[in-house]
Amino acid sequence: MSSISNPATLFGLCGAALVGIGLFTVIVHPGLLRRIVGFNILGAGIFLIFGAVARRGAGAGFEGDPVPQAMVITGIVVAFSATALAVAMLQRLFDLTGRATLEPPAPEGRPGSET
Amino acid sequence: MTGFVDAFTVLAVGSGAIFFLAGTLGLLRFPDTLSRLHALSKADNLGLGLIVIGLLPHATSVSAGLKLACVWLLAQLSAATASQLIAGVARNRRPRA
Amino acid sequence: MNALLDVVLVAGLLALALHVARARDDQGAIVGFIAFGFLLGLGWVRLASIDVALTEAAIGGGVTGLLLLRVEAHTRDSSAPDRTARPITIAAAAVLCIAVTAGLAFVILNLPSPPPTQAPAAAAALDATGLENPVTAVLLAYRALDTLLEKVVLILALVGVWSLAPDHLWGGAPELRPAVVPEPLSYLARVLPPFGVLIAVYMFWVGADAPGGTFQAGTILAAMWLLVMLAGLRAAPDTRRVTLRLLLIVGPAVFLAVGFLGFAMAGGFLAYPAGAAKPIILGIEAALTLSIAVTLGMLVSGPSKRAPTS
Amino acid sequence: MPDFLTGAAVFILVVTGLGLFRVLRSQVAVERMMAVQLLGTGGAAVILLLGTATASDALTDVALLLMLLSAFSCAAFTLGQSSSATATERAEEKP
Amino acid sequence: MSALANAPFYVTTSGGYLLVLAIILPAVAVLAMLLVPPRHVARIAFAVMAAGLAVALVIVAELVGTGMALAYVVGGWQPPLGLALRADGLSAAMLAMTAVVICATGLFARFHQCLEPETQDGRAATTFWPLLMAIWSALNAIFVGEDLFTLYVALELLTFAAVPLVCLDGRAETIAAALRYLMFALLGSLLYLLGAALLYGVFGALDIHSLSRLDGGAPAVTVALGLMIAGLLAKAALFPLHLWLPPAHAGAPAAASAVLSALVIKAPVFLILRLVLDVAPSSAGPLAGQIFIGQILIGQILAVLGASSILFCSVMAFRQQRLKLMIAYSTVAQIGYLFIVFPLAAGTETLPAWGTIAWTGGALQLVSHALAKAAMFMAAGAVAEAFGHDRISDLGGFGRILPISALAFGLAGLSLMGLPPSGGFIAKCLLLTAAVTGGHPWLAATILAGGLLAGGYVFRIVDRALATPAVELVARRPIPRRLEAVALVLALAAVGVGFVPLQPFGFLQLGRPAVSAMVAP
Repeated sequence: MSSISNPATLFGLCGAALVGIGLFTVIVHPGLLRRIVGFNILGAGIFLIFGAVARRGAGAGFEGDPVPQAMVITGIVVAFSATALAVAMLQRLFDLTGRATLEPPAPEGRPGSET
Repeated sequence: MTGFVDAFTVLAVGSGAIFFLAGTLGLLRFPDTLSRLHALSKADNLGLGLIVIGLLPHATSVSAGLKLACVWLLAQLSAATASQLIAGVARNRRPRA
Repeated sequence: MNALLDVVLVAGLLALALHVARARDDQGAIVGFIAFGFLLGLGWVRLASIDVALTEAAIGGGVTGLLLLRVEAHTRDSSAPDRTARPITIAAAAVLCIAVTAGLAFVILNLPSPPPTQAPAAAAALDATGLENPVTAVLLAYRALDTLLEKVVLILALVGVWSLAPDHLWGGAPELRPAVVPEPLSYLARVLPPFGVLIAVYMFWVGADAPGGTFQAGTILAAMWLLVMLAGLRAAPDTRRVTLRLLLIVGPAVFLAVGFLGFAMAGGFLAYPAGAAKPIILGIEAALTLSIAVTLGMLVSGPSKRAPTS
Repeated sequence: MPDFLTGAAVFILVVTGLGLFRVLRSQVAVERMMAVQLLGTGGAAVILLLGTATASDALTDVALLLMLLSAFSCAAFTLGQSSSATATERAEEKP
Repeated sequence: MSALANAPFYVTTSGGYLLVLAIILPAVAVLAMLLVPPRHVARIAFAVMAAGLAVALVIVAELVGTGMALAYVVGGWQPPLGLALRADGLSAAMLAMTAVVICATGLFARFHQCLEPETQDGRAATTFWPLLMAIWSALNAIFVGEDLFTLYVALELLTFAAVPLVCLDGRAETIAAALRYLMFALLGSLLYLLGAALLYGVFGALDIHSLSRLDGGAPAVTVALGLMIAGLLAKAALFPLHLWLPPAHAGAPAAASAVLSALVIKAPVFLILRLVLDVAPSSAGPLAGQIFIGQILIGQILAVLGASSILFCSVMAFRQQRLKLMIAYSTVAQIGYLFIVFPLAAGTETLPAWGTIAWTGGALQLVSHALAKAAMFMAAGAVAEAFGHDRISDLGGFGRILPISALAFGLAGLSLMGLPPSGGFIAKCLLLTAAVTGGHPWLAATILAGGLLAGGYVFRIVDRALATPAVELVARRPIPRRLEAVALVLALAAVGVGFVPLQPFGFLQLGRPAVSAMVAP
């Protein structure tokens, strides 16, 4: 059991909490834009866990294990690409339909639903 | 000598921190958007400037000192344009709101 | 004192994340997210990962913010009312998320001690690369294949974004400039880029031996280019222009070419000849910086909005 | 000395955080963008203090980057504002 | 640790560079396609397809010739610091299958594009090629990658190539379907990455060989593997995470649907297989004899989900009104078979997983479904192209106008139903035998019921094809024979897989510790 006052552990736990918050936003929020932001929070939490692991691995004159640090940089790039693609698709969906959610348009005039 | 330098740093950084506090207080207390903006950008920039001045004697090399100065210069530039931009939007919005 | 700083930072991060999750409107959430990105940069400083701090500040606080704010402004008047999830769904999701967080916390608190690490291996191999920044060595030597694939990912995302243009506009230019450019913005777009380019070149140059490197430099260049396009000082280029396409692929192409040359000169794909590793890596980085800048800039600009000029 | 500098950093961080929450909770959209300006300046100050406290030069680069991008984000935000404002104006003029 | 410090596990073998080529050639094609004018893009694709197919076949030949796995240490940096690529029998089979399906899809797409010369250099036609090449590169990287982080990057590459393919036609419905797909896929990759972070924290390494040899930290490994597998399940569209798949696969252009349903969906399944067999501490680990309880539990859960997929989605497929939606639901059902392999192939002390007949059955199901499903989607594409719609009720008698497509559909259907002669028959027969002898009667019942349901939905279409409609069906435009022929060739290949002998297949065990060696304590 490592001490919580250790910065690596503290930020690792922060990462765990961010993963939870991000996941909740992604699952529950109806707006697509907010979900995309939620993915970014979720990603930030994962990267912080990588960061905690890297910080713990300090040694050989380095203040952290460089391998997970490099992975985080690659991960940030990939997450940004994902955000850009999602945003472009959202914008196109809005241009075509005028909505920014994945819910089908309001259930007006669906046969049989009136009764 | 070190004692003098340290005292200078403590003084400058301390008063810089006070300016940051003042900026936030202004933000919390002032009634309207424009005066809040004013309080924020003026006070925070002064605070940053004082901190940079306080840290300059501790710079390990000329280039490090130069970078410190650059940070402050950029802060000036960004604060000036950003507050103008925000103020511009705030003015446009006011009749509507 | 340091522990207090960490606690304040973590509290701020969590509060901002909750604000993002619960804010009523998207704009508030996005501004909260940009602030979150800045604060996260501070967190990475505390984790002694300056390379990541630079990347996070540039991407999370900068370019992602612009991307999200643009689409928020564009879709602000979306017609469909936001239907909130049913309480049972919310409760189930909450239980799930708390369980995940608890599981993660359990693992993090019980990570093995002494921690396993590749730091000694990375340090031992550093001499062969001639670099002094171990993160750059991981990215461009030890695990160069990952980096190469990641560059293909970036380009592919751009292909995907471009494919969303309407048929008749495909190959044309995206549009960033608003109908009215406020005066301070065009002032900023004239004054800031020289600073930015200088900082980017510096960031690239120190990257071999100190924190910084190709991705951070490329992101700054992209931000400056975007600023110029936003202020309307330069129009965005047609997406089918050959110069643009060349700039896009020059980085990955040089990377690949060096990889294949490794077969002939160093006995394997992506192997560097002994003694010449550092200049070769710097060459790859220079090309990559350009390509990253152009790719990120075009990714944020989005699909084409104007018909191609011919 | 390092302890004093770190303490100053904590103080500025807390003060900035307070301001941040006031701004983020604001109903006026424009005021929210001050958050970025606020955190840009405050964050740069904190990083500079930490950099001197731990004698690591590279932190100045982070501060530089933070300032550069806070100006950039601010521009992006106001742009979203004005473009949507003009868009609605145009929509009102049409009929 | 001392065992690790000895001779490195990954040594570049003679044909190892072929693995690099398999990943890099399609990536080179993506870059080249960005540079050349639209009319040359397809030519680059065909050149690379020929080269890539040759590389895949040479890899298989090399493997058969040497009887050993191919490996390549990239840049000479030994894992776990560096990266390695490795192809054993299963990987090589996947590489070959991928190359065949990609090449067939390329031909089909080209013939299809030739139908409308005016849009041939347009947005959708031109964008299709780099996306196809990127899918190929990503799949090959997933099949031969040995580092969990490389696999993450490859998974994301696959996502970013597959999602734009779904909405290539630019209609609002397909963009909504693609966005939903993107959401599930991103969630899946992030959960996978999260698990990888935990594994690195526990072991300080991410290459599969190091992970398989290290033991301890079992609870942490369970959390990590649980997250990774959950994420991959979302990508693999296993029930109940399948909701995104039918609209996405049915809405995509025919050639894209073929690739998505046949290949893209297999990548996460393949990774789950590797995680469960190679990373989860098991009988093959240092604690020989103690079968890890988590592995059995994971296997049982996966099997229950797989069985639910088979039953629920087969019924859904039967109830669909549109041909492409029916085929898409059938994909979810057929993927279910791959998950009931896990408890059936659970190895014992004397017989490792890859020596079981269920292992061979699962691999054959993977390959034969890929071939059959690609053939089905292409046949459906030809039908939709000919009549301008794919409403099943209005397709009465389409077999008279498109006999080749109807034949391809029927032959591919044999594989889905598990009737001889077909690859699906051998696969399901092996799985059924494994279920009966292994004491899993409920799985045996599921396999049989799934076959009957598949028979129901396939015969419904075949019946339509042969029906005599009241109103004569008229083709909107003539469909060239070569377009239909591609589907038929793939369907025949799916039938051809049925002629492998009914026993554990030696090729699939190449590169794995020999069965007899495992008996030693």
